[in-house]
Amino acid sequence: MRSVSAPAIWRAGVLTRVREKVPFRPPLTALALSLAVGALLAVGLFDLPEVGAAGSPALEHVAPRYLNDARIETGATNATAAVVGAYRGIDSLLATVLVGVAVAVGGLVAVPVVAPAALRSRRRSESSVAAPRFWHRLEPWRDRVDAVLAGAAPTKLARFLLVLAFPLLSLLAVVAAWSHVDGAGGALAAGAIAAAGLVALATATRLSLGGSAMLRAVAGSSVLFALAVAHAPLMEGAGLLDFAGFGEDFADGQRLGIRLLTTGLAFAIIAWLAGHLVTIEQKSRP
Amino acid sequence: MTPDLLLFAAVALPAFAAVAMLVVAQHPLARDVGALISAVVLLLLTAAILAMLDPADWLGVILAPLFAGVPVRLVGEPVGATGALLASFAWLIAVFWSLAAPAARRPRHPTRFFVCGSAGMAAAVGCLYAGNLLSQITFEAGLLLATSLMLAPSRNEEETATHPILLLLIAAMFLAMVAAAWTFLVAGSVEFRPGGSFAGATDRNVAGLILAIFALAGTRFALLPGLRGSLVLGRSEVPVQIYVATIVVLIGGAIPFAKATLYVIGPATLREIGGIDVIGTLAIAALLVLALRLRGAALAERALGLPAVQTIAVAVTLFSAHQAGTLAALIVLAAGVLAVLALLPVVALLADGLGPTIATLRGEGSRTPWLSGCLLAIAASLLALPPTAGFIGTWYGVLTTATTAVTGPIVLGLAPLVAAIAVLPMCQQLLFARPDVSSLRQRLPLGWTAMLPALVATVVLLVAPAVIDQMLPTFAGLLPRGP
Amino acid sequence: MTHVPALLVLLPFTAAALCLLLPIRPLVRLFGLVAPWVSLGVAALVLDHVLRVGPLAYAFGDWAAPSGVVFRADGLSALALIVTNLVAAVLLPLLHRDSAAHPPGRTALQSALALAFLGAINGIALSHDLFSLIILIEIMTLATCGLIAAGRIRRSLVTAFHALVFQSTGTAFLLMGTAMLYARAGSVDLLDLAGRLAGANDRATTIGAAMVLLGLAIKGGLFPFHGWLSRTYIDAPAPIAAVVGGIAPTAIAYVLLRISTAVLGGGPSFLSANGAWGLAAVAALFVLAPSALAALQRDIRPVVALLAAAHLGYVAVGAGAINLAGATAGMAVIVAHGVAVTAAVAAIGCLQHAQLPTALDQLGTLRRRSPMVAAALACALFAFAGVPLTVGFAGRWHVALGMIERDAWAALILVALSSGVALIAAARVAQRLLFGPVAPIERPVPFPLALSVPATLFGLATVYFGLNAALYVGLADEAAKLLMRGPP
Amino acid sequence: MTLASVTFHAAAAAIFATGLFTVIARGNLLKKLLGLLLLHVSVWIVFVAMSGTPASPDGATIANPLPIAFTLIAIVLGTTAMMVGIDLALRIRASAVSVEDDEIAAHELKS
Repeated sequence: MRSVSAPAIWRAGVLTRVREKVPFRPPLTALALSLAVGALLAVGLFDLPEVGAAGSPALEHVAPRYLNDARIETGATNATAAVVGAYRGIDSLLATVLVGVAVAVGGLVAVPVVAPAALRSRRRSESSVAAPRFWHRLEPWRDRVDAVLAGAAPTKLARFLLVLAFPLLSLLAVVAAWSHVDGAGGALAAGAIAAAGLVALATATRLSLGGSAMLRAVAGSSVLFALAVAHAPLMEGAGLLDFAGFGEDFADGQRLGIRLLTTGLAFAIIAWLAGHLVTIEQKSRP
Repeated sequence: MTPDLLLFAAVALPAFAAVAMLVVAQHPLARDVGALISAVVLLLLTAAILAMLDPADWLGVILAPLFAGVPVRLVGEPVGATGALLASFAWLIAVFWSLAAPAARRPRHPTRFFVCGSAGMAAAVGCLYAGNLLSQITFEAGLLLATSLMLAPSRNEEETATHPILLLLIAAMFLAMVAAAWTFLVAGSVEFRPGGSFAGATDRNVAGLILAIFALAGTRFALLPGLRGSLVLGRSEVPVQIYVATIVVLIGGAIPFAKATLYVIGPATLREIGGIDVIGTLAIAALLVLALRLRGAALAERALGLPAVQTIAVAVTLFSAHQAGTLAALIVLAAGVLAVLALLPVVALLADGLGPTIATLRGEGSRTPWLSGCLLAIAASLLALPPTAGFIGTWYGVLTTATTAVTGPIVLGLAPLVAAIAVLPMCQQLLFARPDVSSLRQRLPLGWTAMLPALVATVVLLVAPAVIDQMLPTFAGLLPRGP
Repeated sequence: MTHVPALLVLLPFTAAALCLLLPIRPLVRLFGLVAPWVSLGVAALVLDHVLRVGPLAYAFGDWAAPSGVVFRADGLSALALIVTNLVAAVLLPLLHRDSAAHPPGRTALQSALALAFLGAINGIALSHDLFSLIILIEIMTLATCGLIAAGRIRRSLVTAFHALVFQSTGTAFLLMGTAMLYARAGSVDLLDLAGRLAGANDRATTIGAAMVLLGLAIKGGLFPFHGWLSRTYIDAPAPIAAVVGGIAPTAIAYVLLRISTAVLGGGPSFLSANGAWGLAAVAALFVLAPSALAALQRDIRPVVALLAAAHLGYVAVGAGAINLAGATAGMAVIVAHGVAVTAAVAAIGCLQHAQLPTALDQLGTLRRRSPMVAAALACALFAFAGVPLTVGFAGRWHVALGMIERDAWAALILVALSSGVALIAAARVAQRLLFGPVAPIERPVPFPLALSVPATLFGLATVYFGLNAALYVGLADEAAKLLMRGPP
Repeated sequence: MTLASVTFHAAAAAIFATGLFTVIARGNLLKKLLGLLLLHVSVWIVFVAMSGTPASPDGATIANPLPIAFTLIAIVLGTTAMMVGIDLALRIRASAVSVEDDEIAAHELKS
């Protein structure tokens, strides 16, 4: 997901960029404050047990159970998946809800379409503030990159690269998902990568992917799906998120539950990111 | 009409009157009549409560279940009841003045004065009848708010002028709250009960600290002698002066302190705390500073310095708080309140007619016989000359405090001298200085109505000794008997 | 009763997801109206159960505490639950009565956010797992930001952005502190943490605790970090400002109280380490400074924002005096905060909505316009100042008890001082409200129901709860006893 | 103190400080968001560092799953906040004149 959020912010930067002002005086208080916090943090962090040191509390208290018994207790081949899906299933459920909230907020503050040309003209009118000379020299290049990334005039090279990116990224996603089939991390990574691929495709071939509304619906339904999965055990009298009853035996049910839950999370993330990026992408069309 | 109902009425009536006057603010006549009637009825109520006191068991009424086991409670007991009577009389005089005085001397914002004053009276009466420390603080907060609303006009310079007083009052309230909290931790209860709840509950140091905090809060630091703000009241209207000086500062400070010492700390603990000489020395120092302040002051300021003097005297008398001590303190308080009450209008009228400083009084006594007579009577009482109320108070005070410590009598002897510094020059100028014939003056623009409040107050001051003599035995029976 | 702690959190989320999926007006309206009241009723049931039977625990997926996530309802949780739900039940159903609060056609999304907010505050009150707590807080944050941004006012967008940046920074602090505490204790369950951190006084634990508390202070809008909250009061649509200011800081204050008292109380809390002086510093920073600033303002909105921040500071002070009275004080302050802030912010909202002047010297107009709202505003401010017979007094009283018990005299003096200053600030406003000049109003704009009703109700509540504070002080006392007993 | 822990922790502290500085000092809304991302990234680093386990004799080391799980969820937290921030910034950009704090303020004053 980091892999997606970075280009996302760059894209947003393309849309909204006015050159950042040179602060008139160095913000000393901010500097002092952040340095103080950083120093404090460093003191605290260096006091923590060594990375990978045996006998650190992080490994002593609850970790052994996850490391040794997860396979038997949850049937998940991947301890992380067991933690994310079973032991702390509520966390991933809440994370799914969080994504749903983000989707709702995104819908509430949908951006009205503004053509980059208009933006650029506006920007020119604003760019009164003097920027450092170094950036002046880079100016033409920046505009060219803007043009490509904003989809204003995608050069052939850019199109080719982007079209090429889609199958590669989807392949990567499949690999990531397949590599640890139960791995919640795998699901997340697959989701992120797939979303990136979708965006690349959308950028290259002015494909609208049904717009952001459809994707928002997908995200919402996957949130609902995850919630339903969480509530399902109530049917057979078990507690929430107690997936033991799903399969014929304990571990089997747990495994199924974990997969369903993490799938819900992953799909929510895919749909949300893709919808988000596609919205930005569409806004950037002339 | 049952006693507890009376108690409730004594608090509810002024509060209701305040709201009513705020509602009918558009109709001045209704407002003024309402104010006067409510003040009179309040006086009658407090008198009735004082009349039907019962030493055996205090009648009480619960207003609100504040915390579990610590309700807002009113009880009728002699000390508070006396204070309430005095306060309601002072309020009556203030209302009377603000209706009868010449237009120039009436409150600038009559609605604000009547509304805040009535609300403040409700709070003050509640504070005096309070059944435990928490209720006392509660009503004290109400009194403080009403006073601050009354003292802070919209115009800023005056607002800032009265800030010192407000700050002192706020500090006093929170000191009282701290003392109450500490008492709650130490004694496990904040209820008022004869003999106090401290006996054996804690060591004398903690008890002494709590007592000191109570003393600071109760005397309002004697309005910090030398504080600009304590005299700045001179700039505000006479009824406001009366209300603040007598009700808020003198009565509202001394009586709660008296109740705290009597009913929470208790005579026995008081005696083992001791340290009267420390307090006495502090009091003497304060009196001397006050004397220095008062020497060159203008007329109104001289009058306004006196509440501090009286407060100090009352506080010191209270420290020897077995039965007679409380009695003496009450008498000193009554004498001081009545004197100040009479003095403020008289001085205001004099300043009004003749001029704000002493020099302008020169030899005008012949033209203002009534005011001069009042002034003489008040001065006599302030100087503790027999047979005035002041004399009785000082007499009993000296008798009692002499049994416990040396400083007591000194303070009680010093107080009249400081008062003399404030008042005697007025009389001297007014009566014996030769009038300068160079400037011909018009006669004083004073009618009877204007002088009436002053006259009433003076008459009451004069008849007070007889009343006190009559009530002494009853009070001796009423007051909780110390060990 | 067994599943209630979980359903109280998850059902609102489900309703939110439904609103997101099927934006059918009647369905959305139904959820928006019914859900908060149902939640309030269930919260009352939980409180009753806690009082009669005892704490109520729910382990998700049947995984026991240290390795699983457990929601637990003890006295403190039940109290916070009832307070936040009380405010939410009055405010949330009125949200979409206000036209300015949501753009047309987006009602469904807004209701979804409101429902998510409801579930989040329930979860915050119930969760006993630090990490789930953080996720729930983040859900609440995003929901509030979305609600703020939904306003038609353009400034509200900027306000929402700043709220987001502030709060997300707070989240980062929280997460970092959680990481360090976890590295020390090996788990994130609150009770377990309390047990394993007891007596630990090394640098990592202390700094981790500091990070957690700092993050909570940022998210709760305590004094130096109150900027985003006051901006919200000024720029967000008024009903939303009431929701954000009245509920969110209260919930955060609850978390602050629980963590600093029950989790770090026995352990590294630098307050307990540095004793009375640390407490005095906390009091000076969180309580005295904002009160003093509030006494200097010339506009009502900053006065309310600063006084509210100062009032919330008393939670930190009460929690800092790690004793029974202090914890009780914290809880009493939380109750008072929920009630008083809602009244004050709703009253301000009335002013802004009706385009009445908010400068102190022109407040008299409000008296003529609606005496009830004016009275509510005054009562709320006096409650902030801790005046007796208002809801604020119980907290002050117990703070004083706690300080004295702790022999923290400097802090006690500072607290008394700041109460006095706050009283001055409140009295200035009240004096203008009562006696200020009344400007003639041409074409008076009617106060929106979504504001005047909460203002009046909670204005009355400030006085009622002040008159018999026994209602919640006894409960807070019980909860505090349970809290101070520490981990079993 | 092993090189690994020094690197991890120093990096985390440095990144955190940088992020905090960016959030506080930078006026540009997107820079602020980048600062937020930095803050969260440093948290992720700390969690990942925590997931290290001593190498078992057969050389195969499995990470401590709990911090990994925390990291995953924390990533969701940070990214949602940042994406919502981007939404808001774009909306502000579309409605206001600029994404500079003070310019927005000035515009508000004018309008």
